[in-house]
Amino acid sequence: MPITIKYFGAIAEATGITEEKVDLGDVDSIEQLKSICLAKYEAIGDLSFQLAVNQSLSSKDALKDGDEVAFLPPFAGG
Amino acid sequence: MPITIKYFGAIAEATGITEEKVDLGDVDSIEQLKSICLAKYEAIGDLSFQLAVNQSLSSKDALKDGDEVAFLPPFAGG
Amino acid sequence: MSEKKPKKVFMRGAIPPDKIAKSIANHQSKTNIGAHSIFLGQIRADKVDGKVVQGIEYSAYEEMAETVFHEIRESAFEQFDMTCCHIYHSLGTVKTGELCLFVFTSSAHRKVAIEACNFLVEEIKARVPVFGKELFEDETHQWKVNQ
Amino acid sequence: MSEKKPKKVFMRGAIPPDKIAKSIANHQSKTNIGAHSIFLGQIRADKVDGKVVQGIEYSAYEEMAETVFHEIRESAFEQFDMTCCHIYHSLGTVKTGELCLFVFTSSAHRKVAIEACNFLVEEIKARVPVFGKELFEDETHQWKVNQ
Repeated sequence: MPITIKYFGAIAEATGITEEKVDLGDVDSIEQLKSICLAKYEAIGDLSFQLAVNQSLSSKDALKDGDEVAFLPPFAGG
Repeated sequence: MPITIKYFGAIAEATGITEEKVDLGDVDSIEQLKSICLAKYEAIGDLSFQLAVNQSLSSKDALKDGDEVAFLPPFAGG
Repeated sequence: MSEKKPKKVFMRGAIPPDKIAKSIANHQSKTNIGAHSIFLGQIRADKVDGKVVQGIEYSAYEEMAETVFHEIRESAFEQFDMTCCHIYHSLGTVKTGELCLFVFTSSAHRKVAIEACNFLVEEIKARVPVFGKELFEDETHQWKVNQ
Repeated sequence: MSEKKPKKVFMRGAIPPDKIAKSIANHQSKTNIGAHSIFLGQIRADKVDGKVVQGIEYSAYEEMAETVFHEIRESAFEQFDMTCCHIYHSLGTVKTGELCLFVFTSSAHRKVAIEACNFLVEEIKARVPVFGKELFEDETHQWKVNQ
């Protein structure tokens, strides 16, 4: 299952990239995706973040083809 | 006892003057002064106002030589 | 707390938008400021018995008003940890759509600036002896009263 | 309610004081307005471990942020009887003393304008995916977190 992952702010600094397209195979949940990313980029384990799916902070766990998942560190607007 | 009386806004419109110096003789209270002015300028009887003595909305009733009494209609700043 | 000295609040006629830009620009060197709160009063074209307000002619018991403005600023500085505080109010005629009141507070943090600004606006409306003659197009008028 | 269409909030670099004057001037033809409330965020020269902040480099999840800004404006128009509502936020580097946020609400009456402005500021701080890198003079940095 192909999806896009975006990283912002302190998270992008820790991963070293701002965006990647990955094929998750039979992985289809946010929780699984999170584990994969934490294993791949150990540095983000120490940081606080929340996940947005298709630009929304929804709490649903299911992922589908073409979703855009974003790792968002704490907001600092204003 | 000489004092200065000032009239503002709707009150000045009703009295036709903005300031006058008067000698009150043996009158020495705000309440008496008010009665005198209401008798002299009947039109202000229909208007709402408060009195300031020497630029202050104090509640004391005594008047002394040289006081400045102001008839202030409702405030409309801002 | 360096700006607590008495400052003149009244100015003739409407407050130009440029004055607001200049006041803001004057604060860019004060790098302990994190937030500004601004309130602006603008003259509304209210309709009264079919007649439309064209402007307001402001007058004041000026000596008392400047004293009360000063007391209100002092009281705001006592209650709120402001960096700066500026108040300007028009005297004379201000046309509909133009600005008659400019209240400007600055602080390290937003809540202080916002609360101080609200406090100042409410105090000004309630306590300062300013009077407003609402002018209609047919040259009649009525006296404004703050709610 | 004529300004509810999506509008771009982000702009490159600091918000110049002149932009605020122009926004105010643009509202002088709207004679149903009686009050404007403005909030401005300014970059503070905070000291962290002896180092002084020189500026903040803002980035954002732009598509999501513009959507959230729009939702916040819609929600404000539903709750408050505003005439107009404008929001501008900087992206890229904003130096200490410069402005990074401009929130502007207008209404017939002061309480509505003031409450709507406060609502918008709090919502923006809490909900919009904007990130800030506080830059120190020695070229180190730390990531800002809203309280």
